[in-house]
Amino acid sequence: MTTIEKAITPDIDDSHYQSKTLVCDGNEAAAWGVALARPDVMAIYPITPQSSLVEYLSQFVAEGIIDAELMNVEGEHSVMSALQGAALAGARTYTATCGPGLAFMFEPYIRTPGLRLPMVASLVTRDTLTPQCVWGGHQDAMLVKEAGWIQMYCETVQEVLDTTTMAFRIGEHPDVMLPVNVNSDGNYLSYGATGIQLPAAPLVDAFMGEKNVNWHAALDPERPMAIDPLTGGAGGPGPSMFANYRKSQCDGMQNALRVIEETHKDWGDRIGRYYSPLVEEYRLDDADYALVTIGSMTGAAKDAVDLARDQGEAVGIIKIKTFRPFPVEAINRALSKVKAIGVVDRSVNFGWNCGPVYQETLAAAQRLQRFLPSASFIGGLAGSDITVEHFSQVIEDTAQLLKGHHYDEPIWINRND
Amino acid sequence: MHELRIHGRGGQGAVLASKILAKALVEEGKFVTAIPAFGFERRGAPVAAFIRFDDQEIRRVNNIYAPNSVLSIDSSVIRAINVFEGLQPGGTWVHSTKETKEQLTLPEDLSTLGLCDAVSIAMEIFRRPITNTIMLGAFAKTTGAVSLESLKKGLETANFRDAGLQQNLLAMERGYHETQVFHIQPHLVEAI
Amino acid sequence: CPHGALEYNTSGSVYTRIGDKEDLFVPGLSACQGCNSELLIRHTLRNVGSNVVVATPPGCIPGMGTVGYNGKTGTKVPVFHPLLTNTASMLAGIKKQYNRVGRDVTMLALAGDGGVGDVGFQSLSGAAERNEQQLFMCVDNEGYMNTGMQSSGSTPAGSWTSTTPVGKEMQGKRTDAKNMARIMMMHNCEYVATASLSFMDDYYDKLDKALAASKRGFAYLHVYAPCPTGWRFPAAETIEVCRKQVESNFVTLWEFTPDQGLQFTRSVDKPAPLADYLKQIGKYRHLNQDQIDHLQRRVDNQVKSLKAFEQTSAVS
Amino acid sequence: MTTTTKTPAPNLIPHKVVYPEKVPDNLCPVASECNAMLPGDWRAERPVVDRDKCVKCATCWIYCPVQCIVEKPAWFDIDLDICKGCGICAHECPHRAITMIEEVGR
Repeated sequence: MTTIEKAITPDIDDSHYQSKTLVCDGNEAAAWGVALARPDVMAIYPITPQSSLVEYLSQFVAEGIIDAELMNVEGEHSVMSALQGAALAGARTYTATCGPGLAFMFEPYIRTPGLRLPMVASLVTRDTLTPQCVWGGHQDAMLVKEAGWIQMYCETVQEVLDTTTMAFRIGEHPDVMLPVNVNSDGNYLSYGATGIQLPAAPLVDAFMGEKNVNWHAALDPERPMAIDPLTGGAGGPGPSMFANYRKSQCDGMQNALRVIEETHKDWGDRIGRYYSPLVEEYRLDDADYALVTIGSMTGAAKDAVDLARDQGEAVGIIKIKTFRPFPVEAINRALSKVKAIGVVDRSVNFGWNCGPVYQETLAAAQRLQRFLPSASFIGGLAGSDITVEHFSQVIEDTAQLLKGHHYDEPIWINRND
Repeated sequence: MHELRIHGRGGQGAVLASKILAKALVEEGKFVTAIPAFGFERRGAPVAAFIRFDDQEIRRVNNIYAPNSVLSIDSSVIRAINVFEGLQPGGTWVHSTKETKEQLTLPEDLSTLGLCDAVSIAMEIFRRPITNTIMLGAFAKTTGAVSLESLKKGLETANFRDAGLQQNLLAMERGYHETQVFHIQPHLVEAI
Repeated sequence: CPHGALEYNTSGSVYTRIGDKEDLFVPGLSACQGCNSELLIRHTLRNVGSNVVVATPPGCIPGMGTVGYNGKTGTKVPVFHPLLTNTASMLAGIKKQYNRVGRDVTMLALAGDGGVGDVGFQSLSGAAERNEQQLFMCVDNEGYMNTGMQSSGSTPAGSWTSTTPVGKEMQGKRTDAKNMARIMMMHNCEYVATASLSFMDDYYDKLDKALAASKRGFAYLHVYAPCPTGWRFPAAETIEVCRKQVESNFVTLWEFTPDQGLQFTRSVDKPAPLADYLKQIGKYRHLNQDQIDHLQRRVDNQVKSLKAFEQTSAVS
Repeated sequence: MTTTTKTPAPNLIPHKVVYPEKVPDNLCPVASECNAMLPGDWRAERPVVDRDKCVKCATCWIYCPVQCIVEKPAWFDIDLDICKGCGICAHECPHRAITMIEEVGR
């Protein structure tokens, strides 16, 4: 058994330790982000548009760039199950999935947060069936927003890399101990290539610090314990125990807001790239109204806002990066600056006939105790594009709110394309 | 900002070509985004890739609907789809073909045309009609938007086996030198 | 012959061998009276020892409190309550990490037939295909006995269960059980064997081999576990029912390795009539002659088929 | 930001996890304390061993699902705090040394 010897002298390409410019797409960027975090165990199963991500991971393992156990298992369900096992044995773990794969993974997926297992899973977002489709959209990620995973949406390929690495530290923070989804838009980010900076590995090693996976729950003969005994019921200690576990999980989620901010700050200080960790405000301070965006659509929205500003429109952008936990305070700080909002979703909320980001934003705004005129826009489903021209129309429609216009229904962006 | 659309057929390496071009442009200090049009990328089916480049940061992550130039790395793809769709007046077309300028139907407001018999070059070098790197050379020659040197560097970091790299470097060079450029009318729109 | 001299000697030798080893479950597990599964897991873990991670997917085994309840455990070794669907892949993940850090820890699954052959099958098949190093034990009580005796893929034709009841239009389960041990043999695992606790020497022998095999790759043990509660027979008769299963060839005892092929560990010649076995069990009480003949035919065919495998492997 | 220093991956070195003495009891459902429940009160009938007939063949021990058979100098006895009264021992004893009798009173 050579595992130990191999581990002490890792056979890793020196170039991996240097900062360099790469031209790559979001899936390769995610794989580099994983490489920098030095996972122990990765389990994978391919699914469009995530497939090239796990191909990159496999290639990195083949080339020795990543020294991790790679498990090519027979489906997403086993992906998440194997990772839970590995994490309970102390491993730093990673996978990526989306759409139907995420749906198939769901049963073990919803267990990871309750076990308080830090773990990172990229969601290369994909619209859900049916209609049958293989293209991007946020519906898959939105369907699991109540599963207890932290969710961060990336805007750029560079942000995919940086956020993927940061996600490990966020999840492993002792006050958090939760799994993290790093969401990148299928097609546009997954396959969109651009020039990015790969940070130097030693800087990232210093940033990552000690691995912190399973001090609370271990399947280790040196520390025998039962993990996940039946808990609950209506009598005895059950009800209070169950409630306390649940509350602690919610507390971890709330702690994550602080930890996400601290982690982004530290990343910026060490690596040199700063991001708005929760909510980004763009040209908002003197804005009358704002668009609320999420994910890669934001770039086109910024271009459209600049054009509108040139026309004298006082419009800005509130971009949500962290969607779970929902950054209520940060959102409300931004919302308090404007008189109306147009929220653009890349998915739908079936129950409320609007976008889920719209619904969440309004729920937060309710705490402002003032009426906020608003409109829900739905676009970019199943790989469709939300262009600068689309956003110019969104801006125009949102501006109508200031004139007293009211929208009873969501506005469908690509419906007449 | 310059917007380029590449047309080809599945299996010909149109998407790889867009990545090589992106690497070359980044090498020259440009900001670039390259997005493949997505559909069913089966061997033989018409495929497209979009590239934007600029001296300033590019924020939009969108497909391209009104390109400044069009590069068709396959001669027959013009029969399958309208490669000129949305092409800006005064735009550029770089095309892989044995035909002459006169034999082709050109859009009225086309400004620059580059023609390269890429298949013949490919058959000599690869013994197979692989034209993507040849046509990148043709694009560089026609537009001057990227240098041959940078393209070669972009090629070197792409994932080719050793022999493939040398062949492709030669192919790119020949594509560059064996492209005929026609300036049909003065530029109506200045492309960056 | 349940009371022969052979039996006498055998039980003594097992006790001599294993009697001093610690029972690694707490005394108070809430299995039914006469539970064959409780007997099985106590013997098993005693022999496996404490350097182990145990996974018990939903079913009677965690249901009897092995993973505990409201903060108290029923097992003295690391134990996890995985999903019904993912036991094999979850253990595979644990093993990968222990291999990575250079620790030799045994992975043991104690799963019911539903977690093995029904919803658990995909992860099991995948783990077997990848030859993951683990000992996967199927405790086959022919249905979902923990949740009220519903039918599973392992329930034999004709059986009464709560989802294959007996009435005017249906007389118990309409389709045959699948033979999971055979299916696992076709995965070419490091070791596959069937066992019955009425033949304890045979079981311990196979458990030892399976444990050794699990250090190299995937080992699968299929143990038949008659359930007095769900099958409707007196708790005191559990072992007798086990014995009759084997004596009638309803259950055959064999083992398989890729090199040796299939070998019977107890002769399948001159079996007792199946009807004698069926008579003893409440869930078969309603069977008509056609159903009994069908089951007898199936038993005979299974034996024929297994013998064919035995001969094939002997040739190769 | 370029550096050529090669540093070994911190978590590739075989690690021994240092577990904390105490874990918050509300973090995740785990249990390391054994359940002290004894099922002796489940019985309707109790086994009684005839010491003269017992030859210590261990058949009862082998087949007792709750493993409540205890070895005495000259016979095997039953731990009645644990015995659920299933009767397997009496049914299987080759020497008919165990009989089941009704539990009466406390």
